[in-house]
Amino acid sequence: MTSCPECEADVPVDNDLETGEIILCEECGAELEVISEDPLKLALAPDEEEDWGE
Amino acid sequence: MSRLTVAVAGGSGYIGGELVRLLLQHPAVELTQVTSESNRGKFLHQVHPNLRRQTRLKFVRMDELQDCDILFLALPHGMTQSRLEALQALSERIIDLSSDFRLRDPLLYKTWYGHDHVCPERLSSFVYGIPELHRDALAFATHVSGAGCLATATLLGLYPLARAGLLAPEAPIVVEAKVGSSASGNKPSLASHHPERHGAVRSFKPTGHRHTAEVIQELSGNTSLSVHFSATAIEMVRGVLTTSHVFLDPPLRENDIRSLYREAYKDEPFMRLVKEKQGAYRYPEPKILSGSNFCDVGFESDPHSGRVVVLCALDNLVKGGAGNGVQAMNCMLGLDETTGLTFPGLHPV
Amino acid sequence: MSRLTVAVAGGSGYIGGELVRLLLQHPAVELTQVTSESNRGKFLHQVHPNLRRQTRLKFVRMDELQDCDILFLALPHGMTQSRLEALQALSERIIDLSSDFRLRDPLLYKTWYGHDHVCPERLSSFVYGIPELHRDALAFATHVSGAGCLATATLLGLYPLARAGLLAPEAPIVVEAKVGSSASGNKPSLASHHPERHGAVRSFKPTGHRHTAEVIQELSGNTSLSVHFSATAIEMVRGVLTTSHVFLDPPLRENDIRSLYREAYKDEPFMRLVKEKQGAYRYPEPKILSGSNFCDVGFESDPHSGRVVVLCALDNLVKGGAGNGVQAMNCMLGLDETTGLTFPGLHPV
Repeated sequence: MTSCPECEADVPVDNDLETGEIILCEECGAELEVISEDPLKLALAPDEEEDWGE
Repeated sequence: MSRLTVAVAGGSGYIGGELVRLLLQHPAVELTQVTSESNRGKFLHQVHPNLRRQTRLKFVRMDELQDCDILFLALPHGMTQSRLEALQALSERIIDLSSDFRLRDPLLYKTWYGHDHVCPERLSSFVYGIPELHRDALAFATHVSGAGCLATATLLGLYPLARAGLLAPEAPIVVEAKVGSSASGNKPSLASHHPERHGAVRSFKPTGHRHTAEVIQELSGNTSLSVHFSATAIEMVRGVLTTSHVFLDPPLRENDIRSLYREAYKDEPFMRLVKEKQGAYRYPEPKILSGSNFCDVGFESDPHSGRVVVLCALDNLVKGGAGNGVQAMNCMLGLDETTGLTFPGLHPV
Repeated sequence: MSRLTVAVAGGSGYIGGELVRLLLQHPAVELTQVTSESNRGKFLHQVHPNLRRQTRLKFVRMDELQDCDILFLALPHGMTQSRLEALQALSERIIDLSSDFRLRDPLLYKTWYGHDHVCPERLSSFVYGIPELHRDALAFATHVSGAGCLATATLLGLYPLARAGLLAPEAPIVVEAKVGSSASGNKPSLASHHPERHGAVRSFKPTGHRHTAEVIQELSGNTSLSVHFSATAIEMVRGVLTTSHVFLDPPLRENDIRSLYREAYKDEPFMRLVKEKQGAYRYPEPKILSGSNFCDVGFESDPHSGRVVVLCALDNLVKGGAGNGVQAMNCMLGLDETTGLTFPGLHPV
């Protein structure tokens, strides 16, 4: 278990994650990139700022 | 547990119809009677077409009501308080979805409803029936009052901040509710006539909306908060979205606010925290809640001004009405609160 | 009966999302996998927001699919026929909701879909999966094709007349379908862009709608009927209403027609005859069917001309799609056909 860098929710992770892999935070939907395996560290994947809104 | 008998007084309105829909498929109860003075003798589905093939029950008159284990009241405002004695004789448990017994203080009632309450001494014997706020009291309650749909959304949006003592009396709380047409009931008028109502963005209550009283009562505890409420009717049949503007002093970090909400609602079966970075439904959205008992809460915070914009969506006929009533009944009967309330809502809709 | 495993290939579309919603709450099955190439790794609720709190499943790729007892396919048209061998290796039972295996005649397929079928020899091994028309065959079927939503409404509206041999080949049958936007899937375009689509009354297929082929196939039996189909997109997300004009010669008395419909559908759990003298829902109305598996049929007849106007309403994503697929699965598994399909629809909505 680690926490989401965006919203700090708990992020359950399976242990075969590889550096560079992208996973999604279940609570805030942020795309998280595995930047180190041991200790496991996640960082916000650069997301293209698409226009959202009416 | 053999099935308990349940009746609905006032079953021809929209809330009454939803109570019937939910109770007919509720495993722990048997719906025995549904009243409607004007529709007596008609099949329920002749007023509620979605009930075709669901039941062969017909509407009966109030004076034909027999004893039952649970009596739901979805009567026009004012009727319950004027016949409480007679109604109480029929059932040990009463769940009243009108506004008659929502407020505890008779003075507050007179201020907001413009007339004295018929039996003010009975006001305190009803539990304000939102389980997320009064679960313990509901477990032992026999008389429960439902809450106003706009009040429910406002309260469930603001509760985590109130619970953390962050709502200061001197800071104004501005609440703007966007609401669908079904919240005004099934009586037709020129204002609800399709050519006039369709596509409306109608400021029908810029001030003085009665649900404000409940919000003040439930949020204030001892200090009286200043809640400023406005309601706008929009192109929607079911649904409420409240946008509440709260000014925190000092401002709070976004993730600290998020953990307050996560903490307050993590064990609640019907509360969902919705604040997402992707997709077309990033904040609470009423339309995907139609028919479900979920209440979605989200927020955004402005670090400079300390303003927190709290968003709360629900279906005014379900979590804002009949569904909450059934949820309260489940609490009263010691059942799993989600019993009979598992419909998740539709997408797209 | 221990729970059977079920998977959905193509779970990110609207039909796929409804399959997941229905299968998650279906008591006899366990949903193990849902595929989406473009959404792999995402939680299902990040594509279908109504599934928040319903499941923690994530989308997988097709090539990660494992064996299962029932495999639903909600893939884009053309994909099933090009990978049938691989898909068949995964599951004994296949329910395909695309249009790939709806037609039995390879020539008819080429005429209406403009290209040869990849495996025409397999067309006859799929049962056309409308239980009201092919219940017996479904009981033994392992390969089932769902039906087009407009075809389903047209067929279920006309079936009682066809069954009574009243549809003469030389008399034209004119069918006009009014349909919601969800029937065209979740891919955005200028035509579906809100400012362009809202309030549209769009004649998107005055002629040549592909569902015509299925109607001819299923209604004609041996003589080829002349079915003339048009579709108009209107302000609706879910829902289909077909208005079919049939010219009976000689004309039939209204109550004789009514008894044909009553006779044909009296034992059907999902068919409701709707032709009433009162209320605001006298004929079939799609909106109160949203989310339910019901199909409402009604008619009116013109004694002078012998014209019968047959009306049929359903939810294109449920009885016209995912719900019918689950109903067909219930037939295949020998279950009560209403299992997991008891949601009655909402009113008002």
